[in-house]
Amino acid sequence: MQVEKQFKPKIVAFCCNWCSYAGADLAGSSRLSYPADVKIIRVPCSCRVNPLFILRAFERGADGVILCGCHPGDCHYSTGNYYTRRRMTMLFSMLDYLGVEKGRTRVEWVSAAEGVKFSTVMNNFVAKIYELGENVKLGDLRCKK
Amino acid sequence: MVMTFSYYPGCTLKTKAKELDKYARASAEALGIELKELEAWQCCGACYPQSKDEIATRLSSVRALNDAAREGGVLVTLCSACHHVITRVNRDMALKPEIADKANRYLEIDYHGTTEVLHYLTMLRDRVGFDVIKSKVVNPLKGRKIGAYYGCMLLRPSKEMGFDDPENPTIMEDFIRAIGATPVVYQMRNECCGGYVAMKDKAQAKKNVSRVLDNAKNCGAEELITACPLCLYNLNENGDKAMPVTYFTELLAEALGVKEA
Amino acid sequence: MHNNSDKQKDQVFRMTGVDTRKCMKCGKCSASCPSFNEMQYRPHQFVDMVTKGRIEELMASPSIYHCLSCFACVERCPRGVEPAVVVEAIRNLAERKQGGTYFSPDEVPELIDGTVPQQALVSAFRKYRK
Amino acid sequence: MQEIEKTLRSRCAELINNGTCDKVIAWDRGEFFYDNSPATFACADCAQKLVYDCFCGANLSKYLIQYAKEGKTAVLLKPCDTYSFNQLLTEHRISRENIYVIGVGCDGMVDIDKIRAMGIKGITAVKEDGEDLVVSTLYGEKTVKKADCLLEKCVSCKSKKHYVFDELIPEADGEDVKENGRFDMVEKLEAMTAEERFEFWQEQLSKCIRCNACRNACPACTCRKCVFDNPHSGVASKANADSFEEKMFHIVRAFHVAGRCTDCGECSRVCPQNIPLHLLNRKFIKEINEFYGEYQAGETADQRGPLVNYTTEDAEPTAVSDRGDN
Amino acid sequence: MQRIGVFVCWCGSNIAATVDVERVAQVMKNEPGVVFSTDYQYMCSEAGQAIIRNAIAEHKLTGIVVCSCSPRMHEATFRKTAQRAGLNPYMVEIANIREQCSWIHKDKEEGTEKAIVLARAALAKVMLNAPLIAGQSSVTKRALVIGGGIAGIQSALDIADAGYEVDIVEKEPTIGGKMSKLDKTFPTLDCSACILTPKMVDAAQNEKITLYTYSEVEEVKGFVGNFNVKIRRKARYVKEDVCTGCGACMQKCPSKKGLNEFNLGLNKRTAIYIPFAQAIPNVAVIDATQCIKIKNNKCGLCDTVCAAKAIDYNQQDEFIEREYGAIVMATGFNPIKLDKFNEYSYAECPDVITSLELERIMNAAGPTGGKLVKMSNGEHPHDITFIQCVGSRDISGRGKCYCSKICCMYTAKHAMLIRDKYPDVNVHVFYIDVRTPGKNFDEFYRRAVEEYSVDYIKGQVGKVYPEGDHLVVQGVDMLANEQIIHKTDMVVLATAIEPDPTARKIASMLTASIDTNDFITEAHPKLRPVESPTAGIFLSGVCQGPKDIPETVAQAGAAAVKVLGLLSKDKLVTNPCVSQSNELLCNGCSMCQNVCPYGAIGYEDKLINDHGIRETRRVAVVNEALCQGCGACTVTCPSGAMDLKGFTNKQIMAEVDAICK
Repeated sequence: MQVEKQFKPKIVAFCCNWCSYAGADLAGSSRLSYPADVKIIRVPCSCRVNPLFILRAFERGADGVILCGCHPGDCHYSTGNYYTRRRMTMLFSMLDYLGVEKGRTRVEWVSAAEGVKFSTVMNNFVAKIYELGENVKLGDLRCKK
Repeated sequence: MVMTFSYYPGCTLKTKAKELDKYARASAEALGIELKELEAWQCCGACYPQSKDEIATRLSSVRALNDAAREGGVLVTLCSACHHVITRVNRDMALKPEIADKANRYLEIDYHGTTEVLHYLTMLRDRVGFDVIKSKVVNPLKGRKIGAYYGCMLLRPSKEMGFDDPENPTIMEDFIRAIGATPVVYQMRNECCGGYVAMKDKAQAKKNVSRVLDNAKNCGAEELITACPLCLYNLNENGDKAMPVTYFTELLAEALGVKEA
Repeated sequence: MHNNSDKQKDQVFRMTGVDTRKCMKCGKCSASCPSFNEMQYRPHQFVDMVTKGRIEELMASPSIYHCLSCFACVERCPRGVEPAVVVEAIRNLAERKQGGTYFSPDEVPELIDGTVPQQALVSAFRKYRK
Repeated sequence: MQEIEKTLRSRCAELINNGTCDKVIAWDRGEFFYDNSPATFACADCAQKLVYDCFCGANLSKYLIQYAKEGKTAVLLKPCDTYSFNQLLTEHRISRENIYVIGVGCDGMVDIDKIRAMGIKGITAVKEDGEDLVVSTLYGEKTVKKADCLLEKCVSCKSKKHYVFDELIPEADGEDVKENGRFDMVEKLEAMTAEERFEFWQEQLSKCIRCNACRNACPACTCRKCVFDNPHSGVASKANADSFEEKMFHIVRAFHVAGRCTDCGECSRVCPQNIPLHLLNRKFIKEINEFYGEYQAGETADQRGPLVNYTTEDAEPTAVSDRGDN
Repeated sequence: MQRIGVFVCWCGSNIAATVDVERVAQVMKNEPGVVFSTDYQYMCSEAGQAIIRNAIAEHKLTGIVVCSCSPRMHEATFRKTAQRAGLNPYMVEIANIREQCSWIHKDKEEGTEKAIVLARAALAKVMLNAPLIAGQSSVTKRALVIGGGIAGIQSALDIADAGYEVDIVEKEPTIGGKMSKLDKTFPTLDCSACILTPKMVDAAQNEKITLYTYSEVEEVKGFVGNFNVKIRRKARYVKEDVCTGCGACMQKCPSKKGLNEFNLGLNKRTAIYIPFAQAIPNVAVIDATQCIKIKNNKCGLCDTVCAAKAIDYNQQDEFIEREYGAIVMATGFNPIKLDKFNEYSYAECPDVITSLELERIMNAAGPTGGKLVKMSNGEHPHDITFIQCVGSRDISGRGKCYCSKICCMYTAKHAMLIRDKYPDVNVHVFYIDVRTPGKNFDEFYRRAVEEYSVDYIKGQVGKVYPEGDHLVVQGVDMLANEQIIHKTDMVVLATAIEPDPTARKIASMLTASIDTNDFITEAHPKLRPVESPTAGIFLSGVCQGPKDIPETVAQAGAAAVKVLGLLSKDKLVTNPCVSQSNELLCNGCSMCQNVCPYGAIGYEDKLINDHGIRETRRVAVVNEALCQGCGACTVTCPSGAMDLKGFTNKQIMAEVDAICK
């Protein structure tokens, strides 16, 4: 007897090395749990994240992608996350314009001191992805009729 | 070459301040300027409504501005109050969509503050040139010590009026020099004479007026000029009447030799 | 009562667009005011009372008719608070209430002296009654 | 326009003769009367062959990158093309001193497909006649309104003013077109539900055959090597191997030109599948205008694009995600 | 082909309790590219590191993945381990299976699954790693200080004391800056000249310090450790090394109409002049706009009387170029212009003065010989009114939004000094708030009130105007709720201060960022307050923000220490994870240059051989010494010509792919 496989989302979290990755470490050392579906990729700065990476993740079957960086004004590289902010605003707007669920992408500013916030953010984001279910749209924009 | 501008005289200039208007027209003609009175204008409202939700009180100015926009885009004003109201309403139409939208919808027009509002004095300075005026003076008012009374309306708020330095204006002094007289700079020339309470609260008005007049006198002024009918009325009515106060256009006409024309 | 004062505060803000909390209480408005001595509440007090929601008191005060709208305070305020605009908003609130008229046509004849410019009457009507 | 064409021919010949330039980039007659194509004219006599009529939609500025490297080149630019020219200057892709810009007047270019769509068959020639077009066909002449046959990019023309030029033919320049309604369709899409939008784009993008015409015509897509052609980029793809790829291609392309796209409309004009690709770019332009202030790429040659700029008070990405769901 | 080793750490029970470490090691052993995989209780221990070292040698590993705690904890440790075993330290990747896995997940199955995915991602990345070598750059052992006020002098002295060469560039003919104009300093009331001039002399006599006065920075090239600076030495028309400073020329010069800059234009000076008696260098300078000889080729008296023959009317600006390892910005401040504050009648009334002008009037070497008089008629004033916050805390667009910080204290000082010297003079101060944080500051202000009976009035002034011989101040007393019309003899405006206008120009040359008020931005407002985000640029004094003398001196010393820390290094080790530009792909569009916060990207016209096509192209070149590796440029570049070493596009996408598999 085959049990229907339960939906386990694939979620990629890009975290900047100086704030958010450290925030994730703090969440870890404070034992603040969040679902194992989240896998973190460390980048030097949120501005290193090319929209291409996010699309790539969706292309390869990710159900959600979240990008975390230092709070605006606190960037280790002073201005990196300001560019991130504009780029991601544009990318999200485009995805929405194409009719893709908005909730699948998110940007959050998490400082190195915000372990609690990191955990909360991840819990919320994963809950949202469960709500949205499997990502079919991005893989399915081409008409297969 | 004759310069032509739309002209907004305002109601007071048709009644109690006829001299202001009459001499302005005569002088303009002498200077080769055609002032084309807007065909159908109404009272500007005389005081600018500062609250953003006062729309109706702005409409007559909008109408005048819109008419001027279709007639060459420059509107010359003369009375300080009209200039103040029309300039600021014009700015509202350009910069405050919440006001512009309502006004436009009500009047069924599409006006967005494109008209240039020019005070007669600014016109003299920037379009004619005080040096040109000087060259056209036939009857220089030599030896007359004249204080300019600016009042509030032309100068403030300077960010909106953009008329002159609000604390140390010079345009009227330059004008006085151009017509051959001696300007007397006194500190109260930009302080309020209390015109708005000239009727209801004479005591307050009198206090304000004497502050202006005393200062002008102490600084050596023998007469004052103004562009504002309300100031003129108030300075005369609530002052000691020792200091003659006239409209600047009257002196201009006198200097240009067209006063009696 | 508290709710009402909050509502009035909002109303004043909507009318003026002025955030009175920007005031740093330097008093430059009152230092510049030509009607200071005539006013029960001085310009700086106006600003402070609006911040605190004491608008009823201001509406009831004759001070709202003593402001000359000369904009000296607006011009000189280092914080962009525009006290004259605030005063006018409160005057508007008072006048918009029934019976809020400060200046009535019946008063006109006795004030007219033959030289009064139209402008004085028009502005008095515009400014002091609804 | 025939007048202009004549003036252009003689003026270009003159410019070559007097040494102002050694060649002119202009339009040449294509295979059909309606597909005038970019070409270089390197002698005074050849210049007599250049064409300027209502089928000169092609934006010539991009060709300067390749063809104006050496010598002095003259180029004919319509008002809308001048934005692209400035943008290329901004990006140091061309050098101003090597190029002589002749701004040519334009009152809209014609889309042959729109004439055909009116049911007119066997078209042999199209001539302008004031506001009308006289269409000669195998079956006689027909007259249609020119305004009904304009290219999409001309329907929503944003300016008739040249933003850069050395001389203008004719001498009088036009003005910006204030109410051009170019965001109307974007707004319409925005007003749809996400499902409807998805369906719209699914249908449109499914038509893509990855011919790369959009990329090749785009004056902003000027990379020496496109990431999609570069085997080392990790995203190379020559054809659409899986369902996601054409979408990725178009999103990434729109993103790469965001803040640089002048909205010249070439992408949609050249698309053989008639995909309204300009709607992707216009979406970015509209969002940039709304979030970061009005910005027109190529208005001048020294602008700092909105995506390589910031203010500390910029909107958060949540400004997009918190928008109400349609 | 890569040969990768995987090392899974138990971290005691920290990891092993929720992650089946053995299974992780087992699964990873079967991954392509992996030739060795094992687990151990404490990988970071010496024994654990030995396992890694041995495996590297034994299995000829080309790269390793360590599944352990956060890389922020032990990445450096394992890199060193790899290096000791002869492996390039950048061939190490960490899978964080403690903070991101075992510590936050309860379910062992789930934890193990995730640990495997993280290990696979790290593996995917390390497969694409390339050995990186940290770059080195040399350090020129010389510092440049821009600005010769107290901040610049102090920084230079401290640097020179440590034995390093340092040059000061000062745009005025003398060093000393604003402090040299002051009379007394708060809160101790010691004489400014008495404490400053010895420092000026020290600076002049220190053989490690070179002074370039009457000079400006013209151009800056290079980067940390290797700045190349072009300095313009403006023509003095007096040979600096010949002039003895005897002053004979000033006695004879017939052109006496130049405004005396040192006295803020309160009096006149001759065309040839020495700014003040203690000027350093004590050398004359000719004001070419006033000199009759230079203007009309007549006169020449100074040349005639100069025994040293130092005058040279034909002198031209000279340029010198020097190399520096570090640069200190000490460009200082100026009081703002008061042309937007005409309500105070500053322009019209000579008796309305700024506080800095009052310093000159009070100064024994000033225009009045230190006698407090009305500038209009030389009479003794009986009543003086101070107005504070003139242009400070002003968001109307006329002034500055910030508090200028020093005005409250110097106004208290002025009030007190006047009351002390002239007890007959009444002193009033209009204030908004009196801000006196600082050692002995509030006590000082209270003394002005309590001992010297200075009349402090809470409120501002609306208008100042002349009336007869007097001034009238119209202000408000907010506590009494009264409008005040006050007759006074002098009005002193505590004028806001702003960064010197040269700061903006120099900051852009140095690619140092400045804030909206033109103050230079710190690298970190709390933790790196004397450094600019641009490496090798340090901040001293008011160019960073308003501050008083002790704070300025403290910051100047701190900046000097930072400079010394840099200059004491023989080589600078640079982070190898920096951007690099692929010249074949680069379009030369400059977009990356726009987003680089460090000015690390330049453009060069280079001869490129692109598959046989040889042409000169404009291409981006990354200065590895300046690049900090943020990656902003990589995303901006549409062609993918910019990539970040250690975090390449392909590496990150490989991680993405591994996670999404």
